[in-house]
Amino acid sequence: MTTIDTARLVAMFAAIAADISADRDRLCALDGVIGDADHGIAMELGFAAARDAVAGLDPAAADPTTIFNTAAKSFLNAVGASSGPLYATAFMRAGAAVKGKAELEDADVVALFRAMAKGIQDRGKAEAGEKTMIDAWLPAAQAMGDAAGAGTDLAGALAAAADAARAGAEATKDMIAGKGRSSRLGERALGHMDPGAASAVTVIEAMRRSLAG
Amino acid sequence: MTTIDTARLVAMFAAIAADISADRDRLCALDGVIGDADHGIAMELGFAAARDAVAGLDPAAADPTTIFNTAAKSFLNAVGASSGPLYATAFMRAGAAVKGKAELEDADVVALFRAMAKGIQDRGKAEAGEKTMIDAWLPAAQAMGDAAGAGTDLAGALAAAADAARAGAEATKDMIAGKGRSSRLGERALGHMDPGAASAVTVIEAMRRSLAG
Amino acid sequence: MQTKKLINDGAKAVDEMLLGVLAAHPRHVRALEGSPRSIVARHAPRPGKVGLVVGGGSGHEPTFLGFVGKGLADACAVGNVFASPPPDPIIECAKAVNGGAGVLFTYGNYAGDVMNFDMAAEMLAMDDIEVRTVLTTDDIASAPADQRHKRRGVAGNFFVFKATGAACDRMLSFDECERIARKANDHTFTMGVALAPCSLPQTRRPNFELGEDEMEMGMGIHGEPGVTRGPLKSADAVADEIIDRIFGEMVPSRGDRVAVLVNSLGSTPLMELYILNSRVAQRLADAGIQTHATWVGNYCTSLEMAGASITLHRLDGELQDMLDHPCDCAMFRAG
Amino acid sequence: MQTKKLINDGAKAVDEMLLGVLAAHPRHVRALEGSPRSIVARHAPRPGKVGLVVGGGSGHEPTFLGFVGKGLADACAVGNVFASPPPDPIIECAKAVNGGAGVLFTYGNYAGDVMNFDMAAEMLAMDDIEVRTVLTTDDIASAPADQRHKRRGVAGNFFVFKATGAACDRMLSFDECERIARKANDHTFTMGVALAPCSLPQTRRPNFELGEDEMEMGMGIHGEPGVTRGPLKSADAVADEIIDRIFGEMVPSRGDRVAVLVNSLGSTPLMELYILNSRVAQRLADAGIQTHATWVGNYCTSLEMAGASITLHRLDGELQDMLDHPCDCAMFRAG
Ligand SMILES: Nc1ncnc2c1ncn2[C@@H]1O[C@H](COP(=O)(O)OP(=O)(O)O)[C@@H](O)[C@H]1O
Ligand SMILES: Nc1ncnc2c1ncn2[C@@H]1O[C@H](COP(=O)(O)OP(=O)(O)O)[C@@H](O)[C@H]1O
Ligand SMILES: [Mg+2]
Ligand SMILES: [Mg+2]
Ligand SMILES: [Mg+2]
Ligand SMILES: [Mg+2]
Repeated sequence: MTTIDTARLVAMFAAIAADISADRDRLCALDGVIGDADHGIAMELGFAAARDAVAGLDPAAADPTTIFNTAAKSFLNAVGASSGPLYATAFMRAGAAVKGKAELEDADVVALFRAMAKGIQDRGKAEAGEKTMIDAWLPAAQAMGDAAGAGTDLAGALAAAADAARAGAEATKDMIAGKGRSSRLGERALGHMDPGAASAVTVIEAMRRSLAG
Repeated sequence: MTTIDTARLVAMFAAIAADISADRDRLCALDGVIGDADHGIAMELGFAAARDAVAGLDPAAADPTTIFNTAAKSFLNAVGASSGPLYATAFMRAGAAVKGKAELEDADVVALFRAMAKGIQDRGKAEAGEKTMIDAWLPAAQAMGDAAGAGTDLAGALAAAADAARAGAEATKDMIAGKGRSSRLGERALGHMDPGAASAVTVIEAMRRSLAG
Repeated sequence: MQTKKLINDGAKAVDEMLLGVLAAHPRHVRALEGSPRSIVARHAPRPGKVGLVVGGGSGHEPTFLGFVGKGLADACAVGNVFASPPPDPIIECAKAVNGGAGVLFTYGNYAGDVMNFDMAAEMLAMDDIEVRTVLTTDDIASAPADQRHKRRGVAGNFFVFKATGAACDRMLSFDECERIARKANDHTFTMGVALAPCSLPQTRRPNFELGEDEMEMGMGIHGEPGVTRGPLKSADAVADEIIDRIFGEMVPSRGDRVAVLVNSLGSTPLMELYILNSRVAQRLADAGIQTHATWVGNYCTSLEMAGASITLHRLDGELQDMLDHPCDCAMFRAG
Repeated sequence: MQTKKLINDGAKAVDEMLLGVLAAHPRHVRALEGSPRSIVARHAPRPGKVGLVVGGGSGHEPTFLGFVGKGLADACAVGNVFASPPPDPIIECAKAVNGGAGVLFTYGNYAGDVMNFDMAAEMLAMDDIEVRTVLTTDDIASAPADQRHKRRGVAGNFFVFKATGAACDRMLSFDECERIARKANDHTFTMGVALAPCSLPQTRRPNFELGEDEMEMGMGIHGEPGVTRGPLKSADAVADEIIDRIFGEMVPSRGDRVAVLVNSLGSTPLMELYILNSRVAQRLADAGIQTHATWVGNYCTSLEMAGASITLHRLDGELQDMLDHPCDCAMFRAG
């Protein structure tokens, strides 16, 4: 078992930023169908800001909590929108969950996912099934905890999380929205994937690649 | 030689209105290239108003002058624009040229064309070659006078006028505009027929059919 | 193919716009030093006056920042295009306009705005600045009447801001200002229709698709889908459909008084708006409703979207008083 | 396929628009009985005051009729879309606002308008109403500087009307009003750029074609072609090109004062206009020119055309005084 140091976390933010940027136009198009067409822009802006901010930290002085808090603040200020407070809260909770650690062990990564999902939920008050990013983040965190509890290694648990996120995002197509812009659409939202759930898959997949050994 | 009574003149305005209406979109398109795309609308409006106004006159009481003056007024008030004063003046001069006549003889028709061309020129101050409707009306009036002077019958003289108008309109393609909206275009107006000259051909052709016994 | 825009760089559009606003309206607004997305009225703060902070995404100009000035909003927190501002500029706005009598946040009811403004309010509470929030929820197309709290805030913002700004300008108490803001919102009913999409400066792609002869009733001001899509109707039919729905909620009686806003979503020109207004005026007259004032033009836009919205603001003596109160803002004057 | 418009019938669009205008602005304007295309200010006529009549084709709203009101134009003769009004409504306007001190006609320099207004003036002369005419010729793209009299009047109308209206409102003599109108026009320089066409309500077809990434510099306000067509440029490049051309004519010196108008041709939104203005303001500052006032928005449109124009109005003490003179019109207020 290798541990994850701050450099790996910095690299993780760079990886997320790159993948989200590549995904930008698809996310805007998804948001265009049931929202205001800017989700890809918000996510790209947010993760670019987070990437730059954490890359600018003194690696010697920064611990994981600092990394996550820095990401939270920079993401929030670059974005606003819905994604800003949601991801900012996710990262602040992630920072709190790994408080005091110099490097992250497997169990910390599990805690991190759980904290992020919880943070998004606390901030946005969305329940599962309301067609939001929560429908990717909750099952991902759940699957990760289950896999880890069943003795699966980190790579396996992360893969389970990514799979669960994908399935969760897919499932948003059959949901009527209870939160966010599309909540005014009623049945017209049916058949369309929630953009926030779609981007959550991209984020979680990038985290998987970065954190799995 | 038959004479032209007021009923024939009323019918002539109906004929012009019908042909101009059928021509509306082409005239708008021509005006769109070097002007403001509304020439077909103005002409359609104007001749529809003239047609209705002269049709509303008491045929027993109306003489040709009344017909033309009524057409002038109704055309002008329906249209404004450039075409309004130009055609209104043309008709007022036509009315003056046939003053006192109960019916028109061949020579009156020749005078009518000359008066209309002169009216347009007096109102708009355009010279031949400035890429305006004058470049159809002047040669038409000239050809008509020449033909009549050479002893051609009315039908022949009207045909000569229509041919000259067509040639004149065609020639506007090679002109740089000196009057009207397209006069700010310089060389960019080259290659495009003047919409007012184009509509003059339609008007003159409808007059030819109506007046050539 | 990208849509055409007179911009330099999509990512810089909002900040460059703000430079242009500050250059054009130096007598009305300033940006806070160190917080360029906080636009504050020249005259603010005023001791003892409730501060009014509005805000939201960019792209709706003159909403929101155009309503900053004397007699209306004291400050505006400016977000990215169609995106709520983050808490920081909101916090700075609130601090800058705090006159010690409390700060009112009034903005459209969108998840993103609510989260960011609430975060700001929480942080301000730690600094002992009391903040209260009144959400605008005038878009009757966005939720049933019994779920008014779920509705979006759209062009009717204008009347809510106007009434609230007047209340604050008259130095009414925090309670009174809040009450008037809520009442103004309760008295405001809007519905819109879209004919063609807009495009974001960063993507320059149409943000939704509409068939060549289609329109969308109930379209939101960010291109969010509305309630129904159907063939393009005449101006009278559109006005009738909107007025019928508004009357269904407002339940007017003969002798009622209203103010009217016929608003362009961006590229629909004044000619079409006034044609709509001619029908609106006729419907109001037919119903025996008195029109106290009418505004027609670009008040709450969605960049260059084609379409319009109609808002009725039902007046009582108090709201009429607030509406008639003079204001002098960067992009709006009245009274 | 037809373009989409919120209208009922293209042939009735102008008259229905006027009904909507009258309904919205009853305190500012009225239509003359029997002459519905003559829109007259509520306060007019005023004995001893020079009457100011403006007018032109519809489709440029708020130009021309929106500038009718106290302190600006006394009346507006309204034509069909992009078509001069005929003499009759012009004559009725002149009669209605004649205060015995003469009537000034001020309008854009187009063949159609000139013929119709001149016919009206001739007929008014028979009624012993003295009329003088000042044509606006601010479009620097439409003819070389030595043929200023051939130029079109475009958005800079705004400043010429404003100065002239102020002069008339101050009860200056006919000579003085005319002199100030001519001076205001001489001090006004505009150039525009178009990104996409508009369409007439009667045809609902684009009135010109532009390539997907093209723009037209010097576009007229009726879709008449401009001076050059080329690839779409950045806002800064467009502003620079226009400002360079205006500076070439205006020949400013450090310390000069100007007023600025950044105008949308219809569908170009405020965000883009303010981005343009940010560059304009920078260019003026760099040249040591003081900006006395700036207006940004829809002032002289071409229905829903996409594009913008920039106008500089060079001030001296007198013109600044006229500009600052208050006015209160149907669609415009200042001072
Ligand atoms: N209350 C909420 N809880 C969780 N997620 C939410 C909530 N509201 C919105 N979202 C998510 O945010 C996404 C939209 O984000 P974005 O487009 O960036 O913001 P905005 O809606 O402000 O334009 C939605 O697809 C949804 O997944
Ligand atoms: N001074 C003039 N003399 C003669 N014809 C003119 C003059 N000015 C314009 N025209 C004619 O008017 C035509 C345009 O008419 P129309 O489109 O109805 O008016 P507008 O230019 O006002 O839109 C031009 O094609 C030209 O033939
Ligand atoms: Mg969005
Ligand atoms: Mg024309
Ligand atoms: Mg958004
Ligand atoms: Mg025209």
